[in-house]
Amino acid sequence: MALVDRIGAALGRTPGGLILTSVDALVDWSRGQSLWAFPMGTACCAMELIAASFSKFDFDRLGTFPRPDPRHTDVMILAGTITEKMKPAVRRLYDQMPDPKWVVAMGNCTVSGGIFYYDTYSVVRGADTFLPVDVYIAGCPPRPESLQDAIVQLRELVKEESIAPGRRSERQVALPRPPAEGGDPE
Amino acid sequence: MAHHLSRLSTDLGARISERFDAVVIEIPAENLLRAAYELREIGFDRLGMVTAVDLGEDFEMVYRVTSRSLSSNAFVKCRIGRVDPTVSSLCEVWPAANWQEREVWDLFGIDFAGHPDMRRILLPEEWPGWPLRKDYDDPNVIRRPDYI
Amino acid sequence: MHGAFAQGILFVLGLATAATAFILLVFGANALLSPRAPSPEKDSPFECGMEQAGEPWTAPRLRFSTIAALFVLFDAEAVLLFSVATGLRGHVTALLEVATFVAFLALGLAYAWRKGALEWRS
Amino acid sequence: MSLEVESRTPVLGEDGLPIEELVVNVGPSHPSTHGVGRFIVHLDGDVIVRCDPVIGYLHRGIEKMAENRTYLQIVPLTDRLDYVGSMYANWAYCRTVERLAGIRVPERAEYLRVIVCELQRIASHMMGIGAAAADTGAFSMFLYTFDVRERIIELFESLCGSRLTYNYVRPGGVSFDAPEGWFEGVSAFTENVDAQLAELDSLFFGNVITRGRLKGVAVLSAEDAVAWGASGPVARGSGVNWDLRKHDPYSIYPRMEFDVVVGDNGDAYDRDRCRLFECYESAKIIDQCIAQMPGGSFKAEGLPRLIAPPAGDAYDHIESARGSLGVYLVSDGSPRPYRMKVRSPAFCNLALTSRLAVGHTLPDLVVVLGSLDPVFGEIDR
Repeated sequence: MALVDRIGAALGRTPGGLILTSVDALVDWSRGQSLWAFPMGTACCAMELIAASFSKFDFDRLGTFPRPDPRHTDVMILAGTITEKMKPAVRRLYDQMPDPKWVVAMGNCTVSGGIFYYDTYSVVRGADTFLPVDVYIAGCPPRPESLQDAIVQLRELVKEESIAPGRRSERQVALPRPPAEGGDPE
Repeated sequence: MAHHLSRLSTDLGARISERFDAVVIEIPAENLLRAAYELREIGFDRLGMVTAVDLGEDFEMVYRVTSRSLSSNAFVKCRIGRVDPTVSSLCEVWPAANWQEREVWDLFGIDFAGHPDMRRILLPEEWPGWPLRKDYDDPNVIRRPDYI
Repeated sequence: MHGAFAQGILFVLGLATAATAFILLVFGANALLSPRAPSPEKDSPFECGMEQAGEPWTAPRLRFSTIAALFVLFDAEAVLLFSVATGLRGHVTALLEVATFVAFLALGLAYAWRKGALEWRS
Repeated sequence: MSLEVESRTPVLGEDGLPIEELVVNVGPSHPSTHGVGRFIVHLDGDVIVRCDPVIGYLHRGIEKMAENRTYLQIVPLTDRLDYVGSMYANWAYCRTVERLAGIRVPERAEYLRVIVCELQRIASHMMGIGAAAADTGAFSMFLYTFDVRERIIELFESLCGSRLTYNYVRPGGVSFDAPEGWFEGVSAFTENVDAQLAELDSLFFGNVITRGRLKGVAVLSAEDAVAWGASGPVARGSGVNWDLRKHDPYSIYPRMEFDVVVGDNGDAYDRDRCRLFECYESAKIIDQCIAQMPGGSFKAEGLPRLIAPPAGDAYDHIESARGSLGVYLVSDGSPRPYRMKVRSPAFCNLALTSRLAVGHTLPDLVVVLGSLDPVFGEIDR
């Protein structure tokens, strides 16, 4: 039990949870404003992810800074087709990211296998078969604006995190999570 | 161009046919290596493509070679049986064949005798079966419904 | 003299405490408010998504240590030259002393150069 | 899933002491591999003793998928092959289908195809040079080159509606005619592209650090380039004067005057610089195309909805930004190809890394990869 969990639990017991919600609001606001992205770029969506982070669409104004190192990042942006050979690497990189972490599935290939759904023997049909995905972006490849809109939507999810353990909003419960065997250490 | 190749057909048993864009040379598989050396002498110094086609009862190896000096292209085709298919590797003639032969081994299962580093190149090492063969069945491949 | 001296000390102490306080505040908040979910996969070394291909515990090459020793040597020389430059400004004899000091070290550098200690690759 | 490292036979160094090799994995998720390539590097100190590339992390089996799709349905698949320059794979595939089915393409379509592909060459080279520059630390150069690339993507977007996967070149012609005002946009672009390219040239290639980092690294001799099947700027960088547009002319390139950019000493500096100078030539070609643009239809008439070419095989290739991109099709008379093989230039160029990287330090491996400009959609297919 980390120190923060005990503090969260203690704050939770205060009458009306006023202090906990205000601390949560501050913590979630600061996390939401600086979601550093781990660009898991494999295919064409990586080109759009690069275009989104450069001067014309400028991801940095949303506080999203692409860092190619899982240790420094909060959001893993899966950009591009995931093949069977790449799946263990993506899973390991997700595990190596520090908590709290989120996953954005960018492009049809990561959402459901997309154009490579039929007749392929080596494509993973959807990243949520082995990763807990939070935001799905449709498009092949999606426009940089829709990618940036995904980060703005992700802030709503970030706002629902709480430092007190065990508080999960119904929206987070409703999200599809991978089956237990490849399960997220919830 | 044709007289260059005439020697090929006489002693190597090659059937040469001319198409409007390239010369097609059909070679029995055992003479492939000597034919390759012969072609390089003639001037075909670039190996463009190495691939295989699964014709059902046997495989057809297709090589495409280009000659910059003669500015002409040639297809070299040879048939190999379906059971334990092996063909001699052309790595020592054209090093460009190295990776492309590894890819044909990876997707078709055709072994190349004399290849310096015969490993799978695209699929994971322990991948069952050879995907590009016509009789490759994989449980998690979902066939596309035939609208047309 | 007394006032200026005390003011200087106060300034330095104030700066030191402010710096450490800021660092403690930032790292303390982080330690307090960040969730902990340690797992064996999380602690595994990052090698671009793959398992480690070979153990990192190998003997480093000799040339790294020679270059490091030479660097420390000439760095120390530079430090000494700073004090000489500020203290003995304007005296001719100082110039001679510094010149002999630098000459000895230059001799050392020439020897290392001739012996090939600076060659990075054989 | 780790590649088993062979037993440790001690390699004796030059001073007789056994060298313990440090094996480093420059893996699939690494900014400098320009995609999902993995390079297992054996290091002696920081000098690379052995480097063997492992690819296949983006192998989607497009050639297997093509066997269950009609000829028109394969065109969107070819967009995802070389996703930095998807017009090329479209065009190479369509040329092969036209050769197989004997379709005649109207003049206007050929001109539109050449304009679009030369624009795509500039955009693809901008990505190649920018990524190579970012790897050697010149990140601002990547921003400058992306500025040029974004202008071209805007032109493509107004032409065929998509930013990256255009699906524009179809068997028998192109899918849309150029909207009015588009040609003015293109010629406005080519007017000031020369000034921008000169600025990029002085910003990156004139920089003394770049010269220090790139010159003399990974020298590729002309014989090796031809023997290993390298093509495009990688081969031309070492003096191989072979450009399909000039030496195996197709489409309307014989009517264009442009010269082939050939480097002389085949190091990473020359390869990257050849890419930049090719953009000047492409701009010239585009201007000539717009000047000679004929009227007429942009698509062959009387094309059956379902192309079913006679049984047989055909191979055709074009000069893409990475080299000679070829497509080999075998048809058995049905509306679906029997076999499709894509001859990928980046695949053959990448095979050179194991030879070029040996002897250099680990930071130079990044320069070698940048100069070979791999795109893994086309390498892994």
